[in-house]
Amino acid sequence: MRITAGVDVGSTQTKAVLLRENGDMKIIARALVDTGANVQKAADRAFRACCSDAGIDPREVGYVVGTGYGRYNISFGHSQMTEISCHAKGARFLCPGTRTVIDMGGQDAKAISVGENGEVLDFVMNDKCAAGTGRFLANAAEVMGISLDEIGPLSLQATRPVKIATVCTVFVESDILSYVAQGKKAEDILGGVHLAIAKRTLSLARRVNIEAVVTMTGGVARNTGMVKALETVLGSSIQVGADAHFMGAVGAALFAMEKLGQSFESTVWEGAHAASRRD
Amino acid sequence: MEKQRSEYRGTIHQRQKDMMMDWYAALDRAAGGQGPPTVSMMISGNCVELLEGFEAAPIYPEVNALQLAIRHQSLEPILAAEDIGYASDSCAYVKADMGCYIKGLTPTGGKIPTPTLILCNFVGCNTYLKWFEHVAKLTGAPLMVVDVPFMRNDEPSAADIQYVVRQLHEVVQRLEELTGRKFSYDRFQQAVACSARSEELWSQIKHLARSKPAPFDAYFDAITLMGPLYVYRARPEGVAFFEAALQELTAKRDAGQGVYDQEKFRLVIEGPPPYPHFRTFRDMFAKWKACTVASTYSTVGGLFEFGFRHDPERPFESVAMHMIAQNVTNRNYLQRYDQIRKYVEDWHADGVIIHFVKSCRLFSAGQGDMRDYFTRKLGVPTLYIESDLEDPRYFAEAQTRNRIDAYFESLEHAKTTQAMVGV
Amino acid sequence: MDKVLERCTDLVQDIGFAQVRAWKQQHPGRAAVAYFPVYAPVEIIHAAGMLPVCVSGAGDRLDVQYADARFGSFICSIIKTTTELALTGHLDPFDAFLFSSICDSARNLCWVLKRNFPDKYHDFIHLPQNPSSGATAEFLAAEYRRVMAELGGMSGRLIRDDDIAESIALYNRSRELIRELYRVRTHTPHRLAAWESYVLVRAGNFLPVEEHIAILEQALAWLPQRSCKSRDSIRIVVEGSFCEQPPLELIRLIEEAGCYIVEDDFTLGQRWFESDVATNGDPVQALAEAYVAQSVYSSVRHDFRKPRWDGLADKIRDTQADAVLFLIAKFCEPAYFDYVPFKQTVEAMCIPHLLLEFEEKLFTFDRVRTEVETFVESLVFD
Amino acid sequence: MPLVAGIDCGTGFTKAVIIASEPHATARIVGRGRAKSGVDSNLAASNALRSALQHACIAHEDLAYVATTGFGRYGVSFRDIQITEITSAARGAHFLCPETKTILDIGSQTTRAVASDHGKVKAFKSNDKCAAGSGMFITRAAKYLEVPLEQVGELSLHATRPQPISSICAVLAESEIINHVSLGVSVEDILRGIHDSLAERAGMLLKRVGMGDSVTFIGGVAQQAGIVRALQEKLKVKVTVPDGCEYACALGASLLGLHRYSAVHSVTKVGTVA
Repeated sequence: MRITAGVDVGSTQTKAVLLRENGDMKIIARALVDTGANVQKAADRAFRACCSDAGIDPREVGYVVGTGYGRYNISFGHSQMTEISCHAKGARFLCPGTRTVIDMGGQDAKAISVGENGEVLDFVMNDKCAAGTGRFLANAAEVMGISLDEIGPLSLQATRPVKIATVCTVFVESDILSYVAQGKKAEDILGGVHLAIAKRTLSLARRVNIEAVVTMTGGVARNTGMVKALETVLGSSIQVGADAHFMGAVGAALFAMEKLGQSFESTVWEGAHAASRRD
Repeated sequence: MEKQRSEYRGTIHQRQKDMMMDWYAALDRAAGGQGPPTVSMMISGNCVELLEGFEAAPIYPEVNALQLAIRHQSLEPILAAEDIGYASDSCAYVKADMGCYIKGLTPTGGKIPTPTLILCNFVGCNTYLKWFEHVAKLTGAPLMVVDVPFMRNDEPSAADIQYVVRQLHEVVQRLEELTGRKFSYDRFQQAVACSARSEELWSQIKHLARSKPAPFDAYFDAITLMGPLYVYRARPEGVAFFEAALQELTAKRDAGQGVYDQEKFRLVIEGPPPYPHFRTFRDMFAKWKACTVASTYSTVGGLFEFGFRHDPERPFESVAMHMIAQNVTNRNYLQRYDQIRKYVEDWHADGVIIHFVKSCRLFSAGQGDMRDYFTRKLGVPTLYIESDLEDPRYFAEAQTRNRIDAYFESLEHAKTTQAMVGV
Repeated sequence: MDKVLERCTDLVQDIGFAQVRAWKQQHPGRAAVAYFPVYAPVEIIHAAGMLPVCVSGAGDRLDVQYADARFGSFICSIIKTTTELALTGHLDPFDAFLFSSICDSARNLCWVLKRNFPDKYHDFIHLPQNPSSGATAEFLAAEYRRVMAELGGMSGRLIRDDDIAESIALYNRSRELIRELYRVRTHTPHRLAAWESYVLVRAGNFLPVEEHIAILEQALAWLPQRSCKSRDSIRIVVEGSFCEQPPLELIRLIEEAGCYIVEDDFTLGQRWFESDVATNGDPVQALAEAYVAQSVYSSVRHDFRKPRWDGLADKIRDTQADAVLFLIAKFCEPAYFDYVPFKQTVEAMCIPHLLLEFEEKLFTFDRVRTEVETFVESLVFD
Repeated sequence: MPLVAGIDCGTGFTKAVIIASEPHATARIVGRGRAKSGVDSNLAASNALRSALQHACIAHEDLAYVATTGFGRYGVSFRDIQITEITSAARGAHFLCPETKTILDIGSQTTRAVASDHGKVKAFKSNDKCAAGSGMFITRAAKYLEVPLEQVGELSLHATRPQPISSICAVLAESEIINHVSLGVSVEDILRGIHDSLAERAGMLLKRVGMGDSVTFIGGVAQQAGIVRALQEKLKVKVTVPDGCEYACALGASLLGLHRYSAVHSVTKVGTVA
């Protein structure tokens, strides 16, 4: 039996998972903490939370891979991978058949084209400005005085979504306020906001080949309104895995498992079988 | 450490430094009234051969600008230019240069003279026109433009060549008035002959990078060899320099020495480098032992690896030919795709890096389509990253490193899985 | 007349180019040629029996969904929306595309479209940037004849010099009428709102010149008897919108905020010549000579014999403007660079000025309105 | 003795100022009040005005004229005139410190530089490109660094080695901050770095409009000591933060309102305001 960990230190939240390989592969623990000002601490907290949750001693964890912007600050990590590789790996494992990954994080939006074996064939990320990332939504929610969890469902009730020109995370405020001043309905404004990001994200994603199955990962995947908006603009369905939010960490844990010396093929072929089962 | 390993430090490196310093010294003397007449020109499609006919020295505002950037001194003049109304989104080369005039700065500390003639060789880059017009307005120096027809077709028409040749004769006449010197056709012809020789050697150097491992980095190292190409190619010193360079690098190649002890990836890089973060950027590739085997940026000053040479038998026509058809900036976008494709094939590259610089729309406008062409049409793994060639504020280190690491992770992963699956 | 204005507004706003499709049905086998701003030798296209149409982006009527993947950040909106129009089939009615040397982005667009639509005809006209040389007119004439040969090859009938001479006469007429329309605005701005003259003129980008001439004549006949009282507004010159066009709403807003736009450079290509193109002698040579000698000043044409800022200074004096509004499209490098010497010029003349950057897509105008109102207040309050 | 109200309908708060003018004397402030802005500018405006009226112990009917300014200026039904916040700011700042030549106003999204002459706007420039130069930038950073906003200014004063922030995007600047944090840079140094970069951006705007040797600094961010020092050191100018500066726009509006009022009903010429 082998146990590995993946720790994804993102700009706002740090995610960690424990993976156990015992004939099969199983996620035995998850943890989510705010990253805050002390990256090392956040990573450590998340990791220990996992261990106590699974009731194991941290020393039983054979290998730890760090990912995300803070990946080089994980004192106890054995090696690092970028979150792009990890999201691809994780998505292919949790949502077999995945060919395209759309990840919307705090300040990065990425689209990844994934190969048979979970390898990255091609990827794109948002340019130098954070326009249209997850933060855009958080900010919109703040301005509207509506909690982040509510805006998605609310946006679904939009009948005549407003037009949002700017995708600047900060300037969108003045757009929203103008519409509020014009007396537009909250759901229509939010509908417009979600559409704006969906369009922005997909125009980014179109730079790689968008092939079914499309899997959405990252924190924003929990926002039903966003998923719907993406599906509307894309014109086809998008699947959201149970652990979408932890996808990066899961991928990292999978890499850790490979590093731990478990033969490469098995995961490779597992992925392949999974895919063939699907099709 | 990878730093040392990544960087090529042969004798020619020091030698080109010295040559460039001599050049700046000559300009400094000229500023003091002791030196040669000077003509400022743009690097790409420059007609430095013509200047030799007057024993005049070239001034290259771009070289000044990039020298500032690589010395981390570009922000101050850029801000000075923005203070008088230059937009934050316009070419930072221009802003750095204008800022230097405003603040009286130079990259080396030595003086840069007011040019005898500002000669705008308009080769595709529309910014050149504005740039030189503004410099002329500021310095009061006489301004003249050589309007070079853009490459609408694969080959320039007779009318195109004739149009440029006639303008070159007008330049000669103007320079005779301004310098009070008689144009020496013989010196001009000898200069053209020297250029032809330098170009032949430069081309052979570039072809050395086709061998595995490549003996030098055709992006990061090539840049250190480019200065002499612009300033000295039409002089015997230039020829001697490129002979030495070819000799040294050939020896490395024959000894099987590469840029890294073990070359892992071979790349083609499109677009100018982020000079303000040159070192940091290079190390991001060195970390992965990724060597550039060819680059479009190193053909701004002339496209020689595919056979073009100046021709002493037809000096004016060949100068015109070089200005119209044989520098990357005056060639159309699809010709650039083709150039990169040739590099990938004949220089055996694993992938293409497209470096978008916000300053230069000539290079950057359409690079998304270029990416589409290489990834989808040709199936070449391509990475697209954005920063700037002069403005330090547009380089996001964390993001850039993240993308570059991910790119090489995917190349590596692809290689291993191919090995596993036995493809 | 309201009907005419309405029709013109629709033409300007129609990204489906219904008018062009209709024209092609009425003229089977004849080609529609799209040209990108600023200037194109429409006489040649017209003489070839084709319909010249200026395609300058999609304004705020099309979401950019695919073009972002072709052109990255820091590229102006008109490039992206024009690409989007092409990638979404809106430009299907066109058989040919003409570009010219106005800026680096527009030039690269020519070849990006060529790669994505290989079966259409794309050409690039090198409009010379050195009017001072003796060789220039001759070169441009040769360039025009090259394009004539290409278009002739398309239509299967070569273009005769007489045809060109006739077309020149027609376009001389339309340019004269447009000059007249602007005279009305400069002298009696309350008679004709800027947005009205804008749609009246820009409609000519989509209509056969003969039809456009009729519309302009109708408008000019109607204006004198139009009754409207003049407002207390400041007279401004708008500079910088020669290529990408500001939203119609924005043009309205500027005048509502208390300005009379007495001169502007909207769709500058339609008023490119200060005087008529010669109709005697070799017409192709005449067109070329006119470009060298009779062009209006423009940020995309460099004539070191007379600086553009002198041109702006004259414009301010001739129109007795109180102020200048630099209305510049975001990421428009030619306008960005010219702003500096222009600014120095107007400041030397003690003419107040305001810089506003716009994008084709603007749906909320509060920020812009505040700036324009403040500018007006700063001139009227004391 | 006409009483004039100026109401500044900002995005965050709505502020009201009531002034009284006596012949041959400076207009004086008789009441101030503020209320949270909301969807309904009318409501917020009347709330703010009410508290100002109470403060001044007068009734709404006593008001001769009402001038509105700010984002919601058109939303107030009982206004006599609306004026933009830039024009108002210039007039208000001039009243608060008469020698004012340059005004810097840093709000949550907009940063504005105004060159003024005796309270009249000569030139102005806003951060129309990106919001990196706005107060929002600080709010985000403070949130990330888990520092209460009101302590930000004080903390940055204790910086020893300020860390520059170069990113053009308010959000991406955070990843730079993450870098600094993970390199173990102290919170003080990071905050000071943020203030420095903000000061630099403000400086660019100020230079566009032509900066004098002193700057009058208004707006919410002006409360932070750190940025004031950063401005002084970066721009080598004297920076004055007039007290009650958050009312500067409302005050300016009331003064301009009074000006219009006197122009319309040509009452006995009022003092320095005219």
